Amino acid sequence: MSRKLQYRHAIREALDEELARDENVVIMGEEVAQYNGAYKVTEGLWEKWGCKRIVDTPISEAGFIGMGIGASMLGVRPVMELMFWSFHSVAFDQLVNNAACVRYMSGGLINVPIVMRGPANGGTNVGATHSHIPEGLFAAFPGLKVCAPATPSDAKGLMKAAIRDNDPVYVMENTLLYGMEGEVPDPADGDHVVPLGKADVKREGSDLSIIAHGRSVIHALAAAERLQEEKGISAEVLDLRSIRPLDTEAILATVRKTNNVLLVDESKGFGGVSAMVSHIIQDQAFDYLDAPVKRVTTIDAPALYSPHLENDQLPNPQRIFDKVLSMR
Amino acid sequence: MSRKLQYRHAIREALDEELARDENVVIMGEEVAQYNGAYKVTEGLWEKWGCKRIVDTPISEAGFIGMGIGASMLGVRPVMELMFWSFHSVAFDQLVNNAACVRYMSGGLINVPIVMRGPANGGTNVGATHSHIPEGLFAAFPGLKVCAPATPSDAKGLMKAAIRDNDPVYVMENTLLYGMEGEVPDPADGDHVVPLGKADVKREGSDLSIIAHGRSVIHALAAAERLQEEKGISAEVLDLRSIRPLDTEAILATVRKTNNVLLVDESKGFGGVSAMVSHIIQDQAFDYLDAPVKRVTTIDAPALYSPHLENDQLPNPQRIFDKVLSMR
Amino acid sequence: MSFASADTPQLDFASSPINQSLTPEDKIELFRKMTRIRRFEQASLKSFSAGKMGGFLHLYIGQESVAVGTLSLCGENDHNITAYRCHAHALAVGMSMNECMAELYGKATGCSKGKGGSMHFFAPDKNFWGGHGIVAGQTPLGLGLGYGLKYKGLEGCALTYLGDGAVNQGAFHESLNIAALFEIPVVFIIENNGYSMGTSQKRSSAYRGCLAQRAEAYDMDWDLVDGSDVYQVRAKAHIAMERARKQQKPAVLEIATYRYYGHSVADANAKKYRTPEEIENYKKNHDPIRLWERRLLNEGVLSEELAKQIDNEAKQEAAAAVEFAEQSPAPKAEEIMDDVYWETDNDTEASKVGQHFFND
Amino acid sequence: MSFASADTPQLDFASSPINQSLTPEDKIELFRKMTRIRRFEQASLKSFSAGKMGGFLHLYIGQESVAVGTLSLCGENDHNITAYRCHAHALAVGMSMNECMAELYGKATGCSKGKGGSMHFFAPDKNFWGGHGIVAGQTPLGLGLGYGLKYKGLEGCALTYLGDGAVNQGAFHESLNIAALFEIPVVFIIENNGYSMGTSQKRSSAYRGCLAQRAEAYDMDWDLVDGSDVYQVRAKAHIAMERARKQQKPAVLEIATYRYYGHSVADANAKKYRTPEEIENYKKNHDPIRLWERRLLNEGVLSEELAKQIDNEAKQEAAAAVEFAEQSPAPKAEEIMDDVYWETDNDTEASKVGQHFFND
Ligand SMILES: Cc1ncc(C[n+]2csc(CCOP(=O)(O)OP(=O)(O)O)c2C)c(N)n1
Ligand SMILES: Cc1ncc(C[n+]2csc(CCOP(=O)(O)OP(=O)(O)O)c2C)c(N)n1
Ligand SMILES: [Mg+2]
Ligand SMILES: [Mg+2]
Repeated sequence: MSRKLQYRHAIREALDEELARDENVVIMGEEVAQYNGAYKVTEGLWEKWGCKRIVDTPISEAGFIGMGIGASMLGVRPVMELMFWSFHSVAFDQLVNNAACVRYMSGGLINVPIVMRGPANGGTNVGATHSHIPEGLFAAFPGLKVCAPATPSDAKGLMKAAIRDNDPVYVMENTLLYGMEGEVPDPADGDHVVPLGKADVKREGSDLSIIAHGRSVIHALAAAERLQEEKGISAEVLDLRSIRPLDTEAILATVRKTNNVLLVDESKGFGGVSAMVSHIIQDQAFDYLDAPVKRVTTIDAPALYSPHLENDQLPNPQRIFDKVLSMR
Repeated sequence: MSRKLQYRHAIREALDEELARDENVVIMGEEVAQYNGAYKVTEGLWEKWGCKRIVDTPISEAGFIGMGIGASMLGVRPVMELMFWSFHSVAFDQLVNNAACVRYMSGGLINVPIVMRGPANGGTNVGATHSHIPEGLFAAFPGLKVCAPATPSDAKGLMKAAIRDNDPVYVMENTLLYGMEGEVPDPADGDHVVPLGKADVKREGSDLSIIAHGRSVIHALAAAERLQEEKGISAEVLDLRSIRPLDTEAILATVRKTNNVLLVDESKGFGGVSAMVSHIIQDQAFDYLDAPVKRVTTIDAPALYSPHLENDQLPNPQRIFDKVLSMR
Repeated sequence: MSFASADTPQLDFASSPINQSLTPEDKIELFRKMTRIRRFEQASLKSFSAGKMGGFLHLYIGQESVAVGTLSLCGENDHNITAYRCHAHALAVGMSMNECMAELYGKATGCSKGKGGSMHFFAPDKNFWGGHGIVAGQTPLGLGLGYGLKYKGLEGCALTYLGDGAVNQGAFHESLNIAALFEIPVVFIIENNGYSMGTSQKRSSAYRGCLAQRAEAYDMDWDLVDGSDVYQVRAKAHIAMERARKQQKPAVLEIATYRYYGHSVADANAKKYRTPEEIENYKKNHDPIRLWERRLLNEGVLSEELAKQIDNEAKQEAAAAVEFAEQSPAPKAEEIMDDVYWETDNDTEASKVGQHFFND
Repeated sequence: MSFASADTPQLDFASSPINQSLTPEDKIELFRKMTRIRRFEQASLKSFSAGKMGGFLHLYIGQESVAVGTLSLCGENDHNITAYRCHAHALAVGMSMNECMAELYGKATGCSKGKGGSMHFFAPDKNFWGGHGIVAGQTPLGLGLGYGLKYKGLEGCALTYLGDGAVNQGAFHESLNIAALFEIPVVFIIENNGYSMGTSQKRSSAYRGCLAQRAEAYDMDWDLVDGSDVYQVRAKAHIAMERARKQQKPAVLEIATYRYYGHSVADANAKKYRTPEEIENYKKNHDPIRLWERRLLNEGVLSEELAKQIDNEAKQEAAAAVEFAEQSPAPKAEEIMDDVYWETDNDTEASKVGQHFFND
């Protein structure tokens, strides 16, 4: 049995279940408790679990995230909310040195079972400082794990996997998906955990592979429908779900199947997850490629504000559709 | 006429000349003045130019780099030293939001003529926190420019271009190159400026192209010599010099010439400059490639300390040599 | 300087020299500025609610005396910078309602061509350096404006605004230390409206007497100001600004104020974390515009009619700005990559070397 | 709490209860620990000069009383964390000279298997959480250790060391505010050796009486300690630690101390930014080991012979550690990717899904 849940409620259910499962799980962040979360992901949890388990912090990302990391070294399992992932910029040292390197620098004596979560996306008219897309940035640091769920079901399952993981996992959510509904398995049917490192074919196809993660998956699916209907092009859509660990096998499998690849990535053009995936594909499936790996990325400028234009800057179904046609 | 100068002295000469050329140029950073710089790049400048032009700062990277950005908006042209580029982690917000986005967010009303410079490299046995390689990381932010000189001559020329540029330029130097000597044009023969965005063929070759930047260029040249001598393989070595703007033309030219590419990049395997260059090559020179673009990157773990092993983790002539042979 | 002085409310700052020097026109102008800000914010709220703009909208209503009072003291060489609650500062330095409203609408005629949005207004020609979205991220920039003034040998100061929640960001503390150590002419102004989003001051900050007192840690001057009294705001800010300009001494001012609306217009909890009584009390007894109006009426500077007229004009001006914004064209997709680099915008030699932009 | 009290040196802290409880053996053990640290550092300096190790070497010589005095107060539930000048803390908590020296040599037998190096020693089993290279980056972690203690309901505290230059990092201030606000049992210990690299305290920090006094900004307790007096270090640290353990109240202690060598062994300017007289004066009149030795001699607890013997043993132990390190194997290239992820190290189910490492 499954039910329809909003993406945000799926995450909340994951948090709630893990709070119940393990008394060391604690939720921390700005406005997560009494305010119920800036995006209502943690709504009701403070009332249910109280001040010890759900903790409001001052606007001190370096301080409270470092605090979470320190506590995790002692066995607490903090789930830290960044109100926006964009605010990583003021906590970067804690995120890429302390969380990522302490295990290594100690020769494996320490582990950091912490989750950092929050929305990481453009498209909400909040401008450059609030619209960073840091999946690729953090995945570049060995010691970290990164995932970016595109559906309510994956959001719940990956969140639970992240909390149970004994390494730092950075979960990149999406404010524009929070309200999206989708089927999520019923808890009565057992624990719904989606392992990190497992991609998901969200749509089968044979003419080309569109590989994406996060909200770009939704765009890719929309474009694929239109391609099928209007042009008879059969696009397979692979949702990476997890960026590190990365499901390289699934990537190669779809490439071998369709021999044509389009990557969709909300990152800017220089780098991003897609540049890495492109490199892997040409490296490991060179002979299977009929044509270069192409990408649709965010048009290369800081995120702009204007509601009239922001969607044009980002990957969207139209841009994907056009790009696919230009590849024929 | 040219003279032999150490890389560090070439940079110092650039700073000295620009201090003389423009009274708005000011050098700031930890220990840059009275201490003469942790790596002696700024040696003698404080004595010559005094406290107004050469400024010691507290250990407050977010504070003083933000200060430099603010001052640059008013027309001061600060050249900020990060004692290690690794310390970007505590100033990240200033580096990627304020420096990179203020022009955009103001619709072009403001510009930020600032240089951030310092060493960005592994290989000095200082461990994970001090050995980050952030060229690719910063090049991913539109609004920023990034370069990484490999020789004294380029170090001087790029530094002067960076200081004269009216956008923020991040110059990635290398502690292991500071003592390296090389020919640098004599100031008497005119201003030595190397424009950003221009790669340099450091060695002609015909069998394959090794594309690198920073100290990896030196390794690539060493490997190329050995490949020629021992195996009769003629490797062309292209030094990117500038990461953003990037000399895509020069990259494509060497690929079209040799049809085989090895990228050498001190970044870790996920991402880095090389993943991007790889993507560009397969995208724009797909039909010229005889084989996949290959890479030598830093073995994928946080930087380790041990002097016995650190060189093995990094790209080095041996690894490049072996990789080229494995590509035949 | 001593503890947050409980007696300040009793003092009459009308008599301080900087206020004595105000002409009746000046006083009316202060009233007009505050009124215009309030009417602008109300109009933007209406447009926001009608779905005409996106993102966030952080209203300044209730705090008008802070921006207007302090910025009224600025001369040619005084610069200023603030956070995302920036519309008031923009209007106070003389930006037009049109360019501001058009920016909220994301139009090409906006002050940032629609690229910045509500949190990112700028007018360097008016010494206003934004409008910044990252909490306290602007404080080192403000320090840098002061540094630039000193470097260039200009007698001026940099007003750097931040919120009561922003004081807990590390960048602010780094800035305080450098300001004091280097003797930078910067005045940090904490606009203390009691809350950072839904978190009261007490739940976000540990402190002794008040937040400004943290300046003592850096041996820096500070003062606490009643924001509902324009005279007091001006008198105390003037002292700090003069010390900055003349003696290159930084300071922290904490100005007690209040916002009537939620943190942003999207703040669904605005009436949960604060009691209705608290909000009502401020509106009734501490509203800076009403208090100033009453004051000027008492002084005989303002008449009821003139006040009404000014208010009507402000309303009309805001309505016209809405009209202007609605009629204005949206920015064009071809312009997305403008305004990224000075060099490419100006088509310089440097901009022609190498690939600056990366789009497949 | 009042101003940096000029009278503290005159007080005799031997009589404070925590010192009264020391047995003669305890006192000798303190002497032994400090001596061992000094001898270890001297031996490592020699090896460094002989080119046997790489990177940085930040010697603790001159500061021994700080680590030894404070860490001697730690019980089962007290944790500690420091910066890169970490060898003393490591030895003081009971790590062996062998594993420490081998780490400096980058050997597989090192405490971090040669992966951490001089700045990154760890012994979680001894409640020692490093060894951290980024200035003040460890301070939020220390706060988190205290948070963890409180969360788990354990009566203990987290000693969090930092330097006098580190106090100007934002992360430290964020930590102070949270510590006070959340009532976290953490004691921040500023090891004030007067310099951050070549920059004197006066050139890097603005402050009132002393650096610790910045705690007042957060309404937090603080104290100033003469680091050359082990009794005083213990007495004052004990008060702060008890307050943290029993009342969950954080504090800042500033311990005045001195380093005899340069910032690191590579510091070519060590004798330029400090006068030879200043260094000599400290060595002659304030050396914590010599003063403690004299004190114990006076108390009749120690004899000249025993002191000599302890010193000789420490020297031999250090020499043996050098021998051990030299004989130890280097880590292997195959192990570079070990210790990155707990899951892959433990070959768990999770580790088998997806590609964790990226090498062409
Ligand atoms: C670094 C960072 N963290 C969090 C936020 C989200 N945020 C925006 S405003 C705000 C509250 C700030 O409160 P305060 O400083 O009191 O200013 P006010 O909104 O009251 O003017 C928060 C948490 C942000 N923009 N930047
Ligand atoms: C964020 C950061 N900036 C700069 C450095 C380089 N650095 C290492 S130690 C140091 C001086 C620190 O002085 P202090 O805090 O007084 O400690 P001490 O060395 O005296 O023990 C500097 C500048 C660093 N490691 N991290
Ligand atoms: Mg506030
Ligand atoms: Mg020091």
